[in-house]
Amino acid sequence: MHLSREGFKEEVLSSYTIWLCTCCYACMVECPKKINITHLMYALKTRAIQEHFYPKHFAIPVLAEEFSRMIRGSGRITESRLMVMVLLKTAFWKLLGFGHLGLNLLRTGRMRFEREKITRRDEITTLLDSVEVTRKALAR
Amino acid sequence: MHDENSKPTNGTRMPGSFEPRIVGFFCTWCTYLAADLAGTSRIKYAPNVRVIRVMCSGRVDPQFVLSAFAHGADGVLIGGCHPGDCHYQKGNYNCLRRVRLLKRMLAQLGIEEDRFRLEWISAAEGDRVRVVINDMVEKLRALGPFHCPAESYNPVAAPQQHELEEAAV
Amino acid sequence: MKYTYYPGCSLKGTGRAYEESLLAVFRALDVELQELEDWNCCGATTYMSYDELKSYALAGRNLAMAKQTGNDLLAPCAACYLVLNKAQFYVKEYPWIGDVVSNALQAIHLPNDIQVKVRHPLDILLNDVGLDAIRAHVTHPLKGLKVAPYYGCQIVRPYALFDNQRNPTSMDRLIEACGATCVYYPVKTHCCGGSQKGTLPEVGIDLIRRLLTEAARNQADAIATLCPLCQFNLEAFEGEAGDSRKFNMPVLYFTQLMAIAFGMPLAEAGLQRSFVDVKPLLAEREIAYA
Amino acid sequence: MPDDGQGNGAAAPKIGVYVCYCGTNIAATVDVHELTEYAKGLPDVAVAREYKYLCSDPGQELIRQDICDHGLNRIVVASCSPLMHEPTFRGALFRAGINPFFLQMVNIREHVSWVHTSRAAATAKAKDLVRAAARRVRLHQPLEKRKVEINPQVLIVGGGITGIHAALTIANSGKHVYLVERQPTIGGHMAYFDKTFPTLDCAACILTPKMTAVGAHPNITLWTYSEVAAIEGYVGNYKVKVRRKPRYVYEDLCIGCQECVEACIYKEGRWADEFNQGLSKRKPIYLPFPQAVPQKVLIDHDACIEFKSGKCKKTCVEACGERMAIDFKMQESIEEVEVGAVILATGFKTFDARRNAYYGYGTYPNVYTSLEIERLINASGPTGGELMLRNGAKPRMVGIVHCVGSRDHNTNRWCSKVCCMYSLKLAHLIRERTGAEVYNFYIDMRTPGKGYEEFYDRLLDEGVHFVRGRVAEVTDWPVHPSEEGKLIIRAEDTLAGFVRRVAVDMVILSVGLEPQSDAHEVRRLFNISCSEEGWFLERHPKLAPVSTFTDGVYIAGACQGPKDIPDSVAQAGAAAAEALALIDAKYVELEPYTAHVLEEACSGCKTCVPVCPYQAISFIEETKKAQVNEVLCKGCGTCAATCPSGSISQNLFEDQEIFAEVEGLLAYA
Repeated sequence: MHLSREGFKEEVLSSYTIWLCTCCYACMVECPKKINITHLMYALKTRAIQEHFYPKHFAIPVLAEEFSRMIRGSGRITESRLMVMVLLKTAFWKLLGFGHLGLNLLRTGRMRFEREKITRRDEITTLLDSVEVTRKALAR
Repeated sequence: MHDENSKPTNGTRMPGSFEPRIVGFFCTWCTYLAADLAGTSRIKYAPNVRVIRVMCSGRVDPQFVLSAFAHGADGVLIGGCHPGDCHYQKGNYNCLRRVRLLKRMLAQLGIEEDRFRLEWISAAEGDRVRVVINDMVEKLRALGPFHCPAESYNPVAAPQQHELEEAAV
Repeated sequence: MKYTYYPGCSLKGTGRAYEESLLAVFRALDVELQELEDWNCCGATTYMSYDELKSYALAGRNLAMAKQTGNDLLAPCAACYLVLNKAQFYVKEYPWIGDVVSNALQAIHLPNDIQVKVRHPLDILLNDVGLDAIRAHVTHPLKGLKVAPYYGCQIVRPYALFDNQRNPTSMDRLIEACGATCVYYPVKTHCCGGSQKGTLPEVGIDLIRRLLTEAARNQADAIATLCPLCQFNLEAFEGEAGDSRKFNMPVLYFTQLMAIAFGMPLAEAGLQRSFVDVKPLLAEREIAYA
Repeated sequence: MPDDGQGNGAAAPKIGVYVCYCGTNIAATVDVHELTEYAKGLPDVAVAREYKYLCSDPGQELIRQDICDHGLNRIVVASCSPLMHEPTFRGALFRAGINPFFLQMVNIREHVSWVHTSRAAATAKAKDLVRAAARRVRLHQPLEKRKVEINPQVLIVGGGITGIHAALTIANSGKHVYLVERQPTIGGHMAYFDKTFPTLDCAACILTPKMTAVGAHPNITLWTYSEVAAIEGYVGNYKVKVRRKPRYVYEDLCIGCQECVEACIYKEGRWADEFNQGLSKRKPIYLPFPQAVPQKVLIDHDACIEFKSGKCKKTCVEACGERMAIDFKMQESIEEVEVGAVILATGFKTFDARRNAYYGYGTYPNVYTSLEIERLINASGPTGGELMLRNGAKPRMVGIVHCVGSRDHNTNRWCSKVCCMYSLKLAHLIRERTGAEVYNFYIDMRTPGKGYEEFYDRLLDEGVHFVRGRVAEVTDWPVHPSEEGKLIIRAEDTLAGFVRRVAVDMVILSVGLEPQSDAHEVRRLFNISCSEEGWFLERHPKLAPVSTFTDGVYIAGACQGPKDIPDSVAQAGAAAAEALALIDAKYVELEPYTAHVLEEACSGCKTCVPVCPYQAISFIEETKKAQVNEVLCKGCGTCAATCPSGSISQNLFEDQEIFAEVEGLLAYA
């Protein structure tokens, strides 16, 4: 908090802390000075992804990228596919370790391979593009 | 020597660019003190209210309010102590009773509700002075300038309104 | 009673059991749910760190469509519930975000009104249906079953007003209405790690271990959850978190517990989808089930 | 000829307008020069001047001189709030020989320059206000202040160290004091303490002699177990009703021998002992603590079996024998007294540690509040001064959590001021007596005070641990085998840069100070203001710290805000001096803002009679007119606003004066 107030941009963006945040909002509820810590963490993560302040093969930004790609394409998330994609891109060897879990999911019918899709997918692209347009207009 | 009574034409007071003029009647024990506290705390708010100090909100005669509107105020704000906190035990209740009737009368005259307001602001609530005044100014800006229904109204000579007598009972 | 139902992606995937049991329980209670037509991802947690504004726009589309139905919106997934609420809050609080969202909605020809009431099933069950009506449906009370009520993060904080943010009790009351007992569970609002088990496994597993250990230490038979991700994390990694000891503790959605108590066939409430079978436990506690 | 000032005010008005810069306080935002030039052009204004500091002697002299030289008979001063300097400028008018009420002040500082940013808008507003004042002041009438005699007795509410000190100060000057205390004994919070920081002198050794002195002082009437029920009147002449709760023991007959306590049918104590914070048990009949003043026992109505069944053997009465001090039929009584001044010293309460559930107070038995520890290490406490856990074991590791309930937007935002120092004191005492390792978890170490920082240095040398970081939680969940069976304090050590888990045997929560829970009722009773949280509001934070907006009512000690013992005693002295200064003046001048009936206009409708809260208006049957008793009238003006025929007028707030102000404000320039 102090680092970002004092303008230590690199130190903040490359810190591990922002990736440790799971956005559980506990900090916001407990903060004795009512600082919106979670919201700040979101903003820092966004900045770090945009400006590539993270180690190679680091899973979280990849997850975020894949997540957004999937939404742009289908409008919804298919968790099993997402998980596999992320692992493939970061540490495919770990995929082996998840074999047991995968089997369990499969056994209980919770693993899905066909993509969840919405019907009016064009609306999502339009929607997201519009945000980009307004953002640029606001920036000017 | 200025001609202090010359009124500008209404044309210069356009909505939007228009700055409402509000007359405030603040009781000396609570709301006036709160405004002083806002000052010592350097809380900034809209410069549209001119305050008249009274000892108690119970001192505010409905005629004062009518007179303010008659002389071109765009809004009137009465500030008193919270219920139960009156320095004079119950002056604010007397004020409240009068205000309720006065509001009905103003409505009959076609004066918008937002132009006349009674607020309880204690001596400790400096920031509330800002909130109330800014809010009122904003609402009056939206309403535009006030046009007095009867230009010739003379508050002193005017006969007492029946309702006001009721209010006193 | 009629609500617009927003399942969210998880309830169609790993959290299928939540959807199945939720629909079954609401049907039994005569609460009509109409699934929001062509809903999209809510824009939750992960997406929010990618692009906050777009996340509000995604939430906006769902909310605008829900507003048109005229009913309150039911969002059972904790993350969806939070993001939908958060989007409304930010649009109201920051006019410029409101502009971004309204432009985006205009581009897809949706009205700009997104202020529909977003409700959680707990809120509806407690405040609209009422505990008395629920008790009336209990045919197979879960007597003797000790449950750790786990709320997790995003449901009660920071926007929900229907329960206490530090010590929520709405699920406790619900579970007790079904005849079970709630054990003292001080970590009930601690975090399960979210997606960290996938991204930073060593951090995630610590959080999961704490939750499981505390439940075991307080002699719980099972954990009740209300979020698909929490349920998945707790259940899927019981082995890994256990180290030497084995937890073998069923992690159930509160709606599944209700379904058992309502005397529904286990399969109807998606109980066959659990990794840890609940039947031996029910047998041990001598609880009858349909 | 100018009006002589003391006349009827009928002479043609000749107004002087004075605009103050107040250094840059006003001049930075209001164009003072433009305002003054503007004022020169207003009707009847003969002189308008600007000056750096009008309230200074030369500033006042300027006004006085102008009145004499130019024959001014009305004055407008545009400066700060009239509540600040109205008396000052009235003095200047008086010295110039004109009636002091020919003054109208315009508040262009608190209401203009300090709250607005636009110079143009602020100057325009100031012009409107000055114009209105100039119109109004023309109508001012000469008025006289009323003189009222002052009753030389003083009421003090609250018998903690503050009330005790104030009472002794006033009593020693020969004036009579009524000291009212809610608890059965005086002493307040200080009586709980073992040692006082930073000198570590024994609290009882310095407090009990003062308590005894109060009990024995011929000029002090001490009413413990009593509360003020009602108060009416005004400065110099208050009528007070004090409710005395029944002790079921006659104070004048009881000699404090405690044989009755010994004889009680309960052989062991069974009820939480309030004085020991519930850490020990007492009987239904008890003496609050050995040095209690008065040394008189009392019976707890809710505990005593006689009140429940009426079938007790009453062994206590037997033990009392022919002294016959015990009376189960004793009733609540009301005492009425008249006093001239009141000092409120009602103190504080401590934060309820249960509200911060994450610190485990009430859940884990070995989490204590600081006040409980005060009793545990006190030689007169439940363990005879032995610091021990609930199971009797000695703690080897102790954690002290600072700022519990303080500096937190979720609970209380303020710093409680005394917790850092008392935590240090407790750390020292625990280390000295048990040799335990003591960890202090603090956010910031706040030790401003004489010898306070030095005390902190001393503790650093003694090897007490200090961890800078707000404690996140206290739990009993072990992660490591070494933590089994202990309480774990988790906090980020912000100096070390990582999260620490410290396993301890005992946790002490340094709870903050809060206003009494009935502060708002007390405030209403005495007609004073308090902050939103409940701290009583002083008349001015710097220059009138013990006065209130109600004349004759003073505040002292922690009821005004968190305070340590030296500050409380200093305020007690200040309040006592203020009260003495008031009553020694023998009489007081009252503002002349009273109402009066214009008989020729009064229609005798009696509308005004019920609205007066002071029964100051009566209806005279012979004349069929209303009449205001100006002695009872406090000058609120409600009757004037109520009168349907406009025949009641209030001095200095007359209808015509206010109408003139309204018109003046709205007249376009």
